[in-house]
Amino acid sequence: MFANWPLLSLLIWLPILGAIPVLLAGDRRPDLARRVALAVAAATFLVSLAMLSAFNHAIADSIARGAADLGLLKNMQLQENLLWIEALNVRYHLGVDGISVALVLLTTFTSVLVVILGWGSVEKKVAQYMAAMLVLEGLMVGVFCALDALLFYVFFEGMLIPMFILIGVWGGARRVYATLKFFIYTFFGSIFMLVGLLYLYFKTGTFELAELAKVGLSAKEQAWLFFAFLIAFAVKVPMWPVHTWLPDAHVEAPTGGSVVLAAIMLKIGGYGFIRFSLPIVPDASLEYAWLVIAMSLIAVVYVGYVALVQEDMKKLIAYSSIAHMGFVTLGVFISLALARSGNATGAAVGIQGAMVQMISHGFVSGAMFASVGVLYDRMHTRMIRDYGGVVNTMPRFAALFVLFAMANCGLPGTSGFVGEFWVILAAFQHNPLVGALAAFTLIIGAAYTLWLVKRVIFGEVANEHVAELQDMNGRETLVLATLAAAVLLLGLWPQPLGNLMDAPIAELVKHIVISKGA
Amino acid sequence: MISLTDILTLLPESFLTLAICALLLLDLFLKPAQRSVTHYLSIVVLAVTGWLVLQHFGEPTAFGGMFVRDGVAVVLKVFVLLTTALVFVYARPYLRDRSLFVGEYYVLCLFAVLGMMLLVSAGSLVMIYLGLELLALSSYALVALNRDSPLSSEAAMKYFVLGALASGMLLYGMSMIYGAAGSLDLNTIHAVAAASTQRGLLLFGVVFVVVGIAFKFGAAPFHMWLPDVYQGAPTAVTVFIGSAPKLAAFGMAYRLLEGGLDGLGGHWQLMLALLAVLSLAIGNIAAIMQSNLKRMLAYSTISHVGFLFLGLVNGQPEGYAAAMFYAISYALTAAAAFGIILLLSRAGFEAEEIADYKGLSQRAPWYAFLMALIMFSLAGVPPLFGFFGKLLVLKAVAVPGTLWLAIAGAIFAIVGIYYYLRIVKVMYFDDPDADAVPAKPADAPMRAVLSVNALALLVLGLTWGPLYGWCAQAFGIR
Amino acid sequence: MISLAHFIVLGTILFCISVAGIFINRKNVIVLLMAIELMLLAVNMNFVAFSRYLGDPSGQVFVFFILTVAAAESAIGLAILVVLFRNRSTINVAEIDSMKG
Amino acid sequence: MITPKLILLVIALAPLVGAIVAGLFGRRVGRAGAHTVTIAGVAVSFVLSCYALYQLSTGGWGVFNENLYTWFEVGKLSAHVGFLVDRLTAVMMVVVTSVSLLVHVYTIGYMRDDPGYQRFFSYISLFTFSMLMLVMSNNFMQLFFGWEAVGLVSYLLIGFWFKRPSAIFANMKAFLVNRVGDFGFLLGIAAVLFCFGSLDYATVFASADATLTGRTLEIIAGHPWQAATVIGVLLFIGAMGKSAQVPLHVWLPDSMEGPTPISALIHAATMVTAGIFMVARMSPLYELSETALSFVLIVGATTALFTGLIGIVQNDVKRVVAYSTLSQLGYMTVALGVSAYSAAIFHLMTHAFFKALLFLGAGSVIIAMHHEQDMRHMGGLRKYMPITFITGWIGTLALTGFPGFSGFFSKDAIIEAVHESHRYGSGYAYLCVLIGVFVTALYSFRLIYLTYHGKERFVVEHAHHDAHGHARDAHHDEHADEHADDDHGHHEPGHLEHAPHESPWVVTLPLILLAIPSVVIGWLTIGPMLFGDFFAGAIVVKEGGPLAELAHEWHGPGAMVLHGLLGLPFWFAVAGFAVATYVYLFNQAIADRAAKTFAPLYRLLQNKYGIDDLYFAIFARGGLKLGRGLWRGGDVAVIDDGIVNGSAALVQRIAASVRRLQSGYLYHYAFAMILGLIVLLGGLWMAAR
Repeated sequence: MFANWPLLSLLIWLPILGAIPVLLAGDRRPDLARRVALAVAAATFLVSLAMLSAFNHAIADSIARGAADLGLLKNMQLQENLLWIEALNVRYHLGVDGISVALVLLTTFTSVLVVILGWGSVEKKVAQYMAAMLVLEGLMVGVFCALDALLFYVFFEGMLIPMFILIGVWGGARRVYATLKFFIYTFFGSIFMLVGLLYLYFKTGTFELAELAKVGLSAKEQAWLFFAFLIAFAVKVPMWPVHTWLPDAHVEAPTGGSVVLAAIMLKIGGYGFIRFSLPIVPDASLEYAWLVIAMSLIAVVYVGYVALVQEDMKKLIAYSSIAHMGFVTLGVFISLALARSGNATGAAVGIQGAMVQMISHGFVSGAMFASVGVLYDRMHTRMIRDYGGVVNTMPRFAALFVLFAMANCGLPGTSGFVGEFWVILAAFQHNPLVGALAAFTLIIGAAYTLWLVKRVIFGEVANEHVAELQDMNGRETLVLATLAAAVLLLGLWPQPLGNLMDAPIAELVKHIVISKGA
Repeated sequence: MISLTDILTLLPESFLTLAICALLLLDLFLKPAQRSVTHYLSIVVLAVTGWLVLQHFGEPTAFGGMFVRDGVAVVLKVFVLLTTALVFVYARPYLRDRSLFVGEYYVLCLFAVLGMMLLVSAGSLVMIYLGLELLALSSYALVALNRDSPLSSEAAMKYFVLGALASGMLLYGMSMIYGAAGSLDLNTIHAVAAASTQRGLLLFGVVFVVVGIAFKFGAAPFHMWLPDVYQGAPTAVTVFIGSAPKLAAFGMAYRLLEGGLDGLGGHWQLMLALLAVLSLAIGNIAAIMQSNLKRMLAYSTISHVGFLFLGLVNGQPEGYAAAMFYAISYALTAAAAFGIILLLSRAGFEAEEIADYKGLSQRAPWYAFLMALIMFSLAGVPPLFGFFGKLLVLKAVAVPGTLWLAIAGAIFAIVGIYYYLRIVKVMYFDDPDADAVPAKPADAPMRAVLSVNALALLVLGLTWGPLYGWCAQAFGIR
Repeated sequence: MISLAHFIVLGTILFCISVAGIFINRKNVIVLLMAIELMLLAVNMNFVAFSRYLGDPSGQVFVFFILTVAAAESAIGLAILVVLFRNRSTINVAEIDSMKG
Repeated sequence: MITPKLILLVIALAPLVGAIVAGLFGRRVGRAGAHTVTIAGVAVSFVLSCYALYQLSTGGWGVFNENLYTWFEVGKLSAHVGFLVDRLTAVMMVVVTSVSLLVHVYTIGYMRDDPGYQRFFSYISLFTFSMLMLVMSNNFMQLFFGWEAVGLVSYLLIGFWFKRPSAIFANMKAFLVNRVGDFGFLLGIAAVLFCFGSLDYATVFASADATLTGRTLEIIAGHPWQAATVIGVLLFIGAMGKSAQVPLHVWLPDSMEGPTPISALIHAATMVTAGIFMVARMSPLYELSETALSFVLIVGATTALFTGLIGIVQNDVKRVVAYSTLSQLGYMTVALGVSAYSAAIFHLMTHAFFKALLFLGAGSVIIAMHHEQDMRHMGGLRKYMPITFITGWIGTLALTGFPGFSGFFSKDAIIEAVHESHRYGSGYAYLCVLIGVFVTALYSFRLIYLTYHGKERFVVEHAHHDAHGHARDAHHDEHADEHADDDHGHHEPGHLEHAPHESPWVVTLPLILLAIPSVVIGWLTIGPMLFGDFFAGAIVVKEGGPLAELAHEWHGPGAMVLHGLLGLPFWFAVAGFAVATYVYLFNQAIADRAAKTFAPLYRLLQNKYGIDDLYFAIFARGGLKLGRGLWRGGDVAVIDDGIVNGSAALVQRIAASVRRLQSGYLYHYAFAMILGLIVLLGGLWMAAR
């Protein structure tokens, strides 16, 4: 029934414009602001559900409506294609395939939880906080829906502004350093992508992703473009060695900020690899796959060890995020290599793994940061040494925390397992040693996560502050329980997600096996 | 023989001239209390002139090609007039607070505008020189407007001497070109430059001409006057010379380089590329260390000039269109930026130190928000207006051959982002000092116009298509 | 017989002198003004010479304009000079450096 | 309509239901509710398992192999949840559920004072479920699921008393060491998928021969390895983790930090045998690689002997049993190594019963001694707790392989099989298992004597002994703390408030019920299991496996017993018995003197060959060092301070100098312009030439 609505525009603009009433509610009436924000976020989430329902049975009529031949993106649905800047033939072109749908849902879902989380933990400038969150949500949705490279870039960069404000205003002690680092790092990454896109425009005269995927490029051009994209997305993911902004940003960001950052923003990097690097410069991607694979493995092993020795919970989780995102990049590029070596199933497995890992990491890391936030709101410290024996005073919290920890070290039955399992299987097919190094996460991941649990959750009550802890209130329980449900659901019943993404992934695999050297 | 159509073609300029004289006379008989009359009248004058410009009376050229009225001229004039109008609105409270609220300000500005209008539609070297000098001389006087300020007078002196030097060089170059081409008429020069094989003299002249242009823009290494003048001049004047003249400068560059010396493209393009990179580097790097906002904006201007030049270096219509678009976007943004400074300043408080903006978001959230918009626009962060200017000029050079320029631009954009973010940081992340001067109740029209101006940066960011379309059309693209 | 070249060389020499005068002189602002005048005259010399050589009057017309503008320019220059002196009670070039960096 | 499928589903899910109820609604259903529902669940699945076993062994059912739920499907590859139930599985199911059931009952008594009562029941039921999923699986993916799930539950249960530092250290250690095993296991699965393109047992086993013979993998370029070997070894690494084989055995002794019922159920009877079961299940693959089997054989033999030796010097009653478990697992592994899979499973079964018995007995003693676990403070308990005492003896005889007891049959079969085998390493293995028999007897009887015989080495303080003589109730809460805070709370070792006494029936009943199979099960089942075709189809052995050899001189259990009396192992056992009797019953002093004379050896055994310390130094401390190095050196020093902040600082420095150019002097400005002009002219000049 929704198939003919401009659902995607709605998804993008509803939160962004919704920020205005929130701001009007003003910081002097925080509760009103919170309620309005929650209403907006919830509405957006409902719209995204509508999108999901429209998505499943919209294939037929999207073709019936004679959607432009999108080549690679032919399973794009719910398209909206307007001319934005005709002088440059820039289009306001939105559309979603399974991959985007999954990520959009993740975004809207997380945003609702984030708004709820901010309820208690943010006291100052509530309205502005909520507004920033909503704007951020809209822009992130936009990133996942944009089918025009320039539009994508605008959303991609636009996100930085609200996040910059979020970290800078509501952040911790070293927030200024952290937020500047975050902004400049990311800007540094993306500006080169912009140059690359402009070069592509010079070649094709359009920013349409589908067209860019079609254009033939010489090896040299591809190499240059590949690295332009690589910088942009590697910073975003983030991959070693351009990852150092993440721990700082996470540590200083307010809980909500960390959750959004970990749960959604990082995914944009992986999404970019799938949407840009692979389709547009497949040959260069293949040529330099070894590089990305190496970086990913370093992320898994090296960063794993670094995570082991962190004294700050958020830092530890931040590093573990980097390690887990390593699986995303690994999966994507492994699949490319497998696809080229004629192992279509293996390739599909790899990308599926990468995508599932993205979604799962969204839930898990989001949950972990939310949990730390719960503790932080009570103790106002993130230092592991200040905790110990939390289970004695917060049993309900402890139970959930252990669950998330287990998901974080990829225990079967939790979402954390699915992606890593597939990626490792695929990696082994590419090269057993790579598989082995990837599988090392089983050990190191468990090591840093469980050691964290041991020091924070278990043991005797460490000090009187811990002794005074109150268990979670209803709101916190709601958030964490919801995430826990998501984690388990995805772990035990991943098939729907797989079905959602099957078609586009198959398409992608079909596409990247064709060399486009010209 | 001067025909009626010539007059008709020149109607806007003629009207402006007469209006200025009338204003000058009128102002004599006004009591200081009635000064607002001058203010509003001059705005009306600008409006009427703008209307006339848009009417396209008469012929495309007049006075035997001395005066050209093509799309470029029209677009530039419109925005010169618009920017100036904004400037008048922003300047009024500032001038009033400092007993600088005198007719001369308006008259001088209007004369400068007249100079710019002539400059952008000049068809011969004489016209260029006259327009330029009319603009320059008025600017010198404006900078010295505040007769009791040591800084102003110093700035005026520096501006004057260097400006004179620059125009001297320009003239010298013109003389060479004249000698080589045997005519002052740009079309003739164009023809000669394209045809002649014996180019030594022409090239020699070109160098001096480029220097003259670079000075007018404030491109490194001819930028030295710019920071001092921006800082020293009363902000009400800085806002003027910081915005509109950039458009005129573009017009001048276009007339001379494209209209006149296109044939020598290969050479002046290389020079511009060099100047562009130098300006990007010096502007962005030096700005980082500034503690005075006006001075910081001055350096940022230099870096923006660098970007603007990127549009010119390929000598393609798209490039020119991009550069013009950039100039327009910059003029509007700069006007808004200085507007904020004017808005927050008051008698005895210039609000030009960056420290003065600490915790603005708490003292005056709305202004802080506007300023943040402006800063992000200057930094070139989408979806704001400034980004698309950068996008277009980068696009102009992101082609094989000049790709290195695009990359250089990108790198310095990264360097540049830092000091814009610093302003946002000061406004949003820092807490106000105890003795911070509270934001004064600004007078309504200024507040309204400024808000519109700043928000326009956002709106235009989403709907810049038509504007760019207009620019492109002016250069006959599609 | 004096050829065009001589005039151009003379003009160039004058120009160089004036330029040198601008950046070598560290004493008196007045000297700067004079140097500027000199520069304009050098240019005029070129124009006139070319115009004569090309047999095209427009160059000489330009010279008249330049002379006029030069007059206005020096007027403004002197005015600024006066203002400067009133504020600083000095016209020593080496002392007007309160804005730098 | 009751189908096998339905029954099997009930078997698997009944414990899960119990676990969920006890876990999530523990507070609502209360203690009684919790144990009722869980025991009911396990009982149901026990009964049905027996039914299933009966049906399968009488041919009522064929082999059940069905996918029940598609977990994930990508392209041609799909992962299911499904059951493969043949006799092998059925035996495992019965073992698991029966032991689990008895442990549930036992727990009522053992944990009655513990605040975490419901939680405990929920955990053990959850464990039962996971273990059933593991053994009933019909594909590798689900196998790994169960594999990790039991690991998780074991983690939770070892750390059940989460206030004890030692406990939460032990559970982390257990999980991590297991993860090392899983690392190999997962790669093994990946290799299987790589070679077969499928994860289903049926498909894989069916095409095993065709696919793997001659197939090689190049893990290190230029070194093609036999695929079967790679798969076998990788999978077995997993087994080494779960079944605590050297060198991954270090976690099992520490796991004794968990409550005793867990030690019996998880760390003796069932979970630790998962590895054995897995290898037996994979026999079609293992049969293809001599190398892998030799590897298994040697690892197993080493474990069997050397962990046993440590048992001799332990004083903690539970740890002795733990080390004997290690050594027995070694025996099973040895059996696998010589392709006597059914012998391994047979020993697995018997061991499950008598080891559970021993553990529960130990637990009963511990209750009596108020959580005193040190044997040096026990002795002479036989007159206080007769049932525990007798069952203890039965268990010990079974363990030491006294002819006629279950242990005898299984262990003797293994030793004979090794003797028959000609596989590389079988000589070494034979030596190890023989000496192992002696060692086993030695530490087992040492345990018996130190605990039940000799004079009492504890003092009973009648300090606040209340009239009824039944002080238990008075001390509920006290015991509660004892569980909670450190080992034996406030009173120093060897001092009890009141005399030890026999445990309640919920504790003794399981002992008795376990004692029965410990005696008879071997006699009854050895025939079909080892020498019959009971496991036909489930376990594949190439022609001429050692058991086949043995089958020739098989004349029924009675004959075997007689033959056993003359066999070498028996006399080794007797020797062990004799030594133990002499030393620990009559002449304690010798032990101490021996300890002194062989001090180095003693110390070596005391600190378990130093392996734990070694691991701790290398992996724990080394890992932290490495991490700190990478962090401080790599991230902070090079990337952040060096590149990121460094470049920022560089720009700042340049900016400072650029700034100085703007000197404020007119003539400098002018000069700059001239310079620019000259540069342009020069450039032009260059271009012109």
